[in-house]
Amino acid sequence: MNYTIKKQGDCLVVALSGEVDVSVTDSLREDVDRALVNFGTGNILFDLSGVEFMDSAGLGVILGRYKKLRGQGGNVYLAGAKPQVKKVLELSGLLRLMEEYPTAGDVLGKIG
Amino acid sequence: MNYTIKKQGDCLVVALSGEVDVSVTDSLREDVDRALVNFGTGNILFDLSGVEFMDSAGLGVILGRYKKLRGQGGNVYLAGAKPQVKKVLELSGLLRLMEEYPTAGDVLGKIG
Amino acid sequence: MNKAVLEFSSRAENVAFARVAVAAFASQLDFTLSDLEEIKVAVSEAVTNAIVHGYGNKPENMVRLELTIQEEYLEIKVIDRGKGIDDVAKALEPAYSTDPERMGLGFSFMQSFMDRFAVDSQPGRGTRVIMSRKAGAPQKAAVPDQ
Amino acid sequence: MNKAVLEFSSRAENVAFARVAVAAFASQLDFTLSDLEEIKVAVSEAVTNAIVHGYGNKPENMVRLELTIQEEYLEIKVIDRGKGIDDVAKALEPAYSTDPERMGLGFSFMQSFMDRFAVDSQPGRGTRVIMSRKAGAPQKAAVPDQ
Ligand SMILES: Nc1ncnc2c1ncn2[C@@H]1O[C@H](COP(=O)(O)OP(=O)(O)O)[C@@H](O)[C@H]1O
Ligand SMILES: Nc1ncnc2c1ncn2[C@@H]1O[C@H](COP(=O)(O)OP(=O)(O)O)[C@@H](O)[C@H]1O
Repeated sequence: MNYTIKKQGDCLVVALSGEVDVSVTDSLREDVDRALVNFGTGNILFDLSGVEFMDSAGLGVILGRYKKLRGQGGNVYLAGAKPQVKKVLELSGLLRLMEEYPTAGDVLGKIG
Repeated sequence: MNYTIKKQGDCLVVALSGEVDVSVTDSLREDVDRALVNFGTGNILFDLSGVEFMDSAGLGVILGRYKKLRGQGGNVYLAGAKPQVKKVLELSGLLRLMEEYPTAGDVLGKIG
Repeated sequence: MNKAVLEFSSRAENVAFARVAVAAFASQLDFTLSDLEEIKVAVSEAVTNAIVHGYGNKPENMVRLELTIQEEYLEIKVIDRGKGIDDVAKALEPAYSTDPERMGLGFSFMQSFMDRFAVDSQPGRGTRVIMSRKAGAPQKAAVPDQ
Repeated sequence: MNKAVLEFSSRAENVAFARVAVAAFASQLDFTLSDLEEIKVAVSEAVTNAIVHGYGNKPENMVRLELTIQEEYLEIKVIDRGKGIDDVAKALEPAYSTDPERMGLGFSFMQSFMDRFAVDSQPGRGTRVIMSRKAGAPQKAAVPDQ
């Protein structure tokens, strides 16, 4: 599991790859929260196109960031989930809270 | 692990794929020996281009067929081994007994 | 019948090991790749629970998996000797979690992705999750009915 | 330190399971893909020996693997409670086999692909192969020196 975090416009783009489980969620959560403060952005885009596996630990990081940003008027977007990842996103109910797009470019085009 | 056995010219072409270990060597050995009888061929070409893993059980099938055919004036050729397979072929000494070519076509072109 | 037992340190990096090992064992049955992905999620949730809740993330304990293949069935037991669950019925409720950073969906995912599911827990003694899935069986309804 | 134990039925189809599981555990260290291929060959040879020689291909026995990661070292023990080896020195000779269809190279491959290697066997009681490899260590000479 690897991730990169960068700012594009008013959006923090968090690109995840590999397997997202409890072995990485603590550091991922801390790094995203720190970047939110440092970059002063109000939205997050999780680019999931490189994710091969995600369980509820990974979903918990996404939902936690969503709750935090919604409280401040920001938003969380999802992009590029593969079928196996989309299945857990759907089953968890996250797709009823957040918008999901085929690619990161789709999201940036829309909100940029 | 899958394999196909067919005759081309005076050569039995045995194309292996996947992982060649003790779980398949008994049936592979029997099928090759039966095909040698049925097709009445004097040479075998093992096409290893699809093999992802081979241990000494797989090498044993090759060496066994080599001993058998050499006794009858025939020969065994190897083709297409990936680096990890080539390593065990070398280490076992089989490459000092048999010729190994980049592709099955190279062998058939030479002996055909 | 084919059996395998795995026991490993209660470390977060072993969750991936458990997933891969179970998928490798399960692949002896006629599961599709999508089935195997679902089984991996169920295993990941149960093993994570053992490590995080059962053992409170202390790495020196052992998590035990017992795998059985019988006819078309894969059975998976995930066992810890950790703190146990006081109220199993409550723990099984979707979105219930004792940890605010977690989703409370672990048990729901196990139930969604496996054909049979049961939890047996004794406070102070540990937890045993038993789940099984039939190769080739259709996936159950997405919403767990527990 | 990270530990894992695998125990499984002495069936030929579990040799692949053992390889995949060991590689998944080993991948926590900094091994290259080529290193992992070599470790898989060593595991495959030792587990095959336990099933074929130790248990004479009878499927109802159990093979045990004990895996330990400590600092940069992976240690693998492969244990059977089968028939044991009468003359270990002879068994270690390259090309020596008690089975005419086999190469007699299993122990040579284990020695070539691992940094440390030892066999401990008692006739009638079983065999224990202990091997270890350092992550990032150069491969040993191709010709085993046993
Ligand atoms: N192995 C276990 N040992 C102790 N408590 C557990 C165990 N598994 C689950 N629990 C309890 O059940 C609750 C619900 O579990 P689950 O549905 O997997 O959600 P989550 O893990 O996200 O909290 C947990 O929050 C925890 O309190
Ligand atoms: N686990 C074991 N139990 C009993 N005998 C064994 C075991 N492992 C190896 N041996 C004996 O040692 C010999 C050499 O083993 P090896 O070098 O792996 O070659 P091979 O397996 O090809 O025969 C075997 O033929 C067998 O007689």
